[in-house]
Amino acid sequence: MDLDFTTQENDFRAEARSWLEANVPRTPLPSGDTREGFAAHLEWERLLFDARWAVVSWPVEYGGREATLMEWLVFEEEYYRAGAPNRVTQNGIFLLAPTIFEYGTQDQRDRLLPRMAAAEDLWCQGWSEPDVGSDLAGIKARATKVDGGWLLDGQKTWTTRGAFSTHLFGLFRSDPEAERHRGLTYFLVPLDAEGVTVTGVGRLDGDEGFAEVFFDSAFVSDESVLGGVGEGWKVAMSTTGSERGLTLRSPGRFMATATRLAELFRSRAGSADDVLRETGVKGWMDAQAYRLFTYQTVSDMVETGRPMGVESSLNKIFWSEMDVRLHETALALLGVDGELDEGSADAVDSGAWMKGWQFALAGPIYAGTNEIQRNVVAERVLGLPRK
Amino acid sequence: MDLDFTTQENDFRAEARSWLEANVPRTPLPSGDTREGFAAHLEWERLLFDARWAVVSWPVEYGGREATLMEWLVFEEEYYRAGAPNRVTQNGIFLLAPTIFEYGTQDQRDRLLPRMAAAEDLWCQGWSEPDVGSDLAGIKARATKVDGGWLLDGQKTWTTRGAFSTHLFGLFRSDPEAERHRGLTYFLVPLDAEGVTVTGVGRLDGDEGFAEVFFDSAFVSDESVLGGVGEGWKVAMSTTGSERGLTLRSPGRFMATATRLAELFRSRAGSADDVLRETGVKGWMDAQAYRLFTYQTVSDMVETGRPMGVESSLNKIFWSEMDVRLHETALALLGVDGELDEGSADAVDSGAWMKGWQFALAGPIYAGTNEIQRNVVAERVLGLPRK
Amino acid sequence: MSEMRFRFSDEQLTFRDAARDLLAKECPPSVVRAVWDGDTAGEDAVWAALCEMGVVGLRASEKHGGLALSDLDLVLLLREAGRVALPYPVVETAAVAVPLLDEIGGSLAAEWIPRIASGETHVAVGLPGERFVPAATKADLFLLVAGDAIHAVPRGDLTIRPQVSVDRSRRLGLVDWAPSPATRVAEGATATGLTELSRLRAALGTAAFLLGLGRHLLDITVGYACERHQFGVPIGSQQAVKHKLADVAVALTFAEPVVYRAAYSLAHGPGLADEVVGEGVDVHVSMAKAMASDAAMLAAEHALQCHGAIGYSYEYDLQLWMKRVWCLAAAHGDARTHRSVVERAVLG
Amino acid sequence: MSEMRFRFSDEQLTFRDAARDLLAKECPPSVVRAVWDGDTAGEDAVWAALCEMGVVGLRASEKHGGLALSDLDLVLLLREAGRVALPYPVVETAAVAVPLLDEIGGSLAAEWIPRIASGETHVAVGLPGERFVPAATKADLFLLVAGDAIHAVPRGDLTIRPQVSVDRSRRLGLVDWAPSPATRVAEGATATGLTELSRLRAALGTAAFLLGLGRHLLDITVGYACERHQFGVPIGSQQAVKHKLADVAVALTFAEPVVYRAAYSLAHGPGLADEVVGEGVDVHVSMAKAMASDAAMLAAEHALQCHGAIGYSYEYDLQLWMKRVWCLAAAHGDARTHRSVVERAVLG
Repeated sequence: MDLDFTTQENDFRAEARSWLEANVPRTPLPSGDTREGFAAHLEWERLLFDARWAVVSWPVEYGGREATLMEWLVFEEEYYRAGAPNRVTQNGIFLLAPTIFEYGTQDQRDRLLPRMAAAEDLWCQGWSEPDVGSDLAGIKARATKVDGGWLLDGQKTWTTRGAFSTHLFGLFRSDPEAERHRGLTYFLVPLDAEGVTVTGVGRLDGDEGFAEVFFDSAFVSDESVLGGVGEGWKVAMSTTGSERGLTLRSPGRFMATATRLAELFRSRAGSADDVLRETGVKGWMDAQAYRLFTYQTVSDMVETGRPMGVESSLNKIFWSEMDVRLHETALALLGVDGELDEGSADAVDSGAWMKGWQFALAGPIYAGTNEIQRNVVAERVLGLPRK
Repeated sequence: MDLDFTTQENDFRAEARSWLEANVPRTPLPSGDTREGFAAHLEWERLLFDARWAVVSWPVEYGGREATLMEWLVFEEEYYRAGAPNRVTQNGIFLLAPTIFEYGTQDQRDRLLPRMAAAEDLWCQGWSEPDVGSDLAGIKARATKVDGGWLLDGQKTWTTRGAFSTHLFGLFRSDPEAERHRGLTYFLVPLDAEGVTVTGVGRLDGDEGFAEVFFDSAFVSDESVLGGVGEGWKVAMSTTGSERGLTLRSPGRFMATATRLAELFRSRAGSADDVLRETGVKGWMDAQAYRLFTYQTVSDMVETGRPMGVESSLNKIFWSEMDVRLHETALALLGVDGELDEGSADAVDSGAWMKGWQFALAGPIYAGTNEIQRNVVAERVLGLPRK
Repeated sequence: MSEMRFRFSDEQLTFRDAARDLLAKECPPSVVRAVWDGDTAGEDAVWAALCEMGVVGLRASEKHGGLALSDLDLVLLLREAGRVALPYPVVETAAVAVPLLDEIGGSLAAEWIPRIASGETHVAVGLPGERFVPAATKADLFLLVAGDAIHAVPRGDLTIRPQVSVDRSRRLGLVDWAPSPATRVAEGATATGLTELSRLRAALGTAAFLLGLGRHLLDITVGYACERHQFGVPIGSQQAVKHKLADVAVALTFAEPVVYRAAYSLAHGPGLADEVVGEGVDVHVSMAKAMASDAAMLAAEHALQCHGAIGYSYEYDLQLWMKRVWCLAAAHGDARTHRSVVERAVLG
Repeated sequence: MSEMRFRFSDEQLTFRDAARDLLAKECPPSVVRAVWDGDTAGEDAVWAALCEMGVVGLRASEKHGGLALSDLDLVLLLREAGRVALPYPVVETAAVAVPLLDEIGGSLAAEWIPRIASGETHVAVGLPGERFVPAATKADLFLLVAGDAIHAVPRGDLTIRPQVSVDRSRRLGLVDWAPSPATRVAEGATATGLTELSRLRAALGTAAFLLGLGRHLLDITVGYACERHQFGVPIGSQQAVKHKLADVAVALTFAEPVVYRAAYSLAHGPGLADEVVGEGVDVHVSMAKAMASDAAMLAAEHALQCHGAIGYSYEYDLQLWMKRVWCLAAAHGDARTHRSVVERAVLG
């Protein structure tokens, strides 16, 4: 065990920090889940890409730096510490890209990844459907084989930032005879294809963050299939693994939240009783524990070569509930000031805690509710019987 | 609404208080779940009976005072406030007696109730069996009809204070063809009958509080059937209703615990931080809420005449978890002194909190685990689907 | 009746049922949502109906056209207002401002109470510790506390800086004003006593409103869990959903009598003699607000969790109740603050 | 290796596996239960085997016959001792007394360490804040703190008032003794520093032991839930049981790296530079003890709940682990006490 970063890692951190200090916008961008905010975020994404910070762990030819996993964690810590904008490209970069690296053809990689890194193609995910929710095996949207490609029909819902994206990835039922998780195929769909309609839906915090996507005999080419016809379930599981695992929720994000919470405590020392302080320190300790767990896991992956497994469900439960508690504590500390929203004249930190609280509340719900994750932990980590 | 007690209620309280002050043993009796302690408790029970405080709500001819439900609550408050001994007769008086009042023949009532009130007959319950637990419908112990009576075979387990009791009440399968909750009969069994063997089993706190009872062609008369052959399920449900409902866990008990906890806080003011004080006051508030809820429920029963219904499951969840938290808080306040048990030279309050904690831990488990109670609340109070 | 009795009278229950029917009819979610969007026509209609029913003037004495009823008579009605998430600040108006004006009396009461109770005009209240005044833009008269005096300030004598609450129907404002002898309507010990009483009434009324919000959240979540299917079965057949909702039912069920007892204490003084600790009305009210806030917050958290993604959508009505819970759990003292009142009384 | 590395070495993992095998063989529940009944033959045999393996003298320098290894090398072994609920106070002996004697040095260390590390004699430790000394009746030498001095007191120079812990294997004693120049072995700043270090080691070692206790409680409860049937299905197929055990798995999984990092900090100083707040070793140890105590308490609570009545029986082994958790969660600073250390460092 050697918990001191190497010179190389420290140099990497220093370079990232200095670039971020010079380039992160001084005033926070408007929410990336509104139409105006999204445009501002795209500018930021392209700035990141030009400086080769958009996809640090990717090969150089796709715009990356071939950073190690440890370096990626370091970068994320610096990114969130600097208060840099949320990544509106995250569905592509963190969810779809690992799947393309694993299942894509060389042509798909060369064609799709550089445009994704440069924020030219903007990807949203199409998992949920009306009456399907977290039960991916119940998917009803259909793909029908035609000459040279497929016709897509059906509806996807709760598609994050779908209204601002250019492409969608998701599962369609390519074999109408097959049931549940058989007969599904993973498609990569341009949203400007004929027969595709995207409708924005409001989110808890009022932003148009969701979309419904309708497919009415929309034609896509054979090259739109990722990982083989009928292999959709297997391919998708690798993507949802990413979503629930390490990649989407790096500890840097929660460390930054915990640090801001500690600052809030220091700045409002008079209004924090000991009970609230204990809640605050619990949240801070949890963020630390999450960081330590992540470094431990990554060390193990590096040394043994084994990928992140089913224990990512433990991860998801922990970070999502911690994030809720961190924000809840901040709001309790703000007292009657807590209910003020973005744009309110007297809101503390421009209402960021209330905004973040509403965002955090989605954590235990999305990417498989925490109830489902607890079943997964019980059955697949602990070995309890399914039914 | 009139939350002031009437003159009659206040007089009743004063009489109870003055008798208890004069008669409650100055030093706590040894645990009633040990052989020596049980004998000491029997003496107390007979003292109570002679002063007509053993069964205050019963008819005068059975040893009671025909007290109202409100007066019974008042008596219980005074009983626990006085620090009077736990009732080793409670299984009979609080669980079996209501069933005998409802389903017994006049002969059974006249024969059994006075002896029960006087602690001459000591009743234990025979619900659980090996591999049955809370699932009463899975009972396997058998009753076979013979001339003039029945032969009992099988095993009952987790029988509280069974080793010190004289009689057992419980369900036996009288129709071997019937399944689940059909074909069960409720029997009243003298433990000195030939073919009955009782074996003591140790409990968490070391006391011999449990017993296993074995039946090997034990003969009981036809008069031992309570409420009709094959009617056992219906009859038993009325008893378990009592156990889970108002009667066994009167608010006086928890008010007394909460008050002792508040005194512990006052006496150890230096070692209680604000976090612990908040936990303590939550417990105290819960005990108050339980008292208020009970008075509200009883007022409703008195005015409308309707019996306590399925909401008794709400009750059971609330008091059992509150009782655990009250004791947990006391132990936290005691710090490194908390682990000292009864009989330890330097134990605070003779180790009563550690003893009480272990007793409290049984609350969420016995009489239908709280998981089952939550299902009952969800399905029968809220109307959620069974499966 | 020769027994202690913890039960509302038939008159009180009848009044509650009438208010429930009226609110169910006049205040559907569309009315609440309209207020979010700045359209108060529906709200004005509900308010007029409540005024006509006597709810708003319930606490005023008869000489001011009120029903001369008590906090105990009002508590069930406020719970009903919570069930429909009434967007109007009914607690501050009917439970706080009206009795306060009545107790101050004189020409102030004679002039304003009938107009407030009839819905002709609106009143707002600014108590110590509450930085923002709900529905500030709507009010014609402001009852404000400065030091040890209470002031009645007309709309024209102050400026309002509007604030955006996460619950848009709150329409909060920060009030900027200067106390003057002309606006002072009570001072010294009288004012201090009335201010304390107003704080207790605001906390209790909010607790009752929170019970209603929580109960509605439980009801709609049970409904959703029965209808919504996943993996081929209603999600309400899952044990995790059942247990979450059972916990909400437990929390609300045991908070309710605590709120009603506090209302009794305010109206008639502490009953249930022979309590172990001699607590006063303030302790009873603090217990009520603490337990109601916690129960409603639990109801909101579990409602969202059981609804999943649809509960997270702006178009779905769940958020109207949930966000109100977030705001009111903090308003007029949050659970921690009120528990500390009880703590000082009980633990020393 | 050109990367930061949060992973035990192969040597450390091999040592752990060897200790696990030895303990599984030598310390079944019957040995623990025997100690409850006053029969220590089994305990003595396990202890001798651990001494032979080098676990007890692991922290001693080579000149005293030790392995000269660090707290980081010991931490996994203490976790293994927790898994079998080893009845001997291994933390106080191997993690606290041995390095303390080694650091005091001189004839005290030369005389006692080899005898302790070989199991020939026994040592007990009394740190400030710990009223009772575990296995006091077994010890020949007592290391005790009085004021700013550390004393080494032979058995003959003190009296012991035995106490009954809910965990009978604790064999607690209240030690009555009088400090004298003859017993003083360190004083002033040296003693204060060593006392503080001993407290950190005791807290960390107990945290590691608690992780083992908690993991075993989880394991046996999973086993029970798979085997035990109710209503025709294994109780482990119920969602309520699944979620309780998943919560325990989460709590233990995230407490583990916190404990290991604290061990690293004690052995090598705080690593993982660029932390937001510059915390020291004391904060790391306090985080470890707080999180391990909470996780183990949760494991005990849910284990009992999932077992139902059988877990409540004296004859069933669950209680041996559960009661140890109750005691050790409070020993050497409970979760609240340790969180307040972190709180002062982080929140100011």
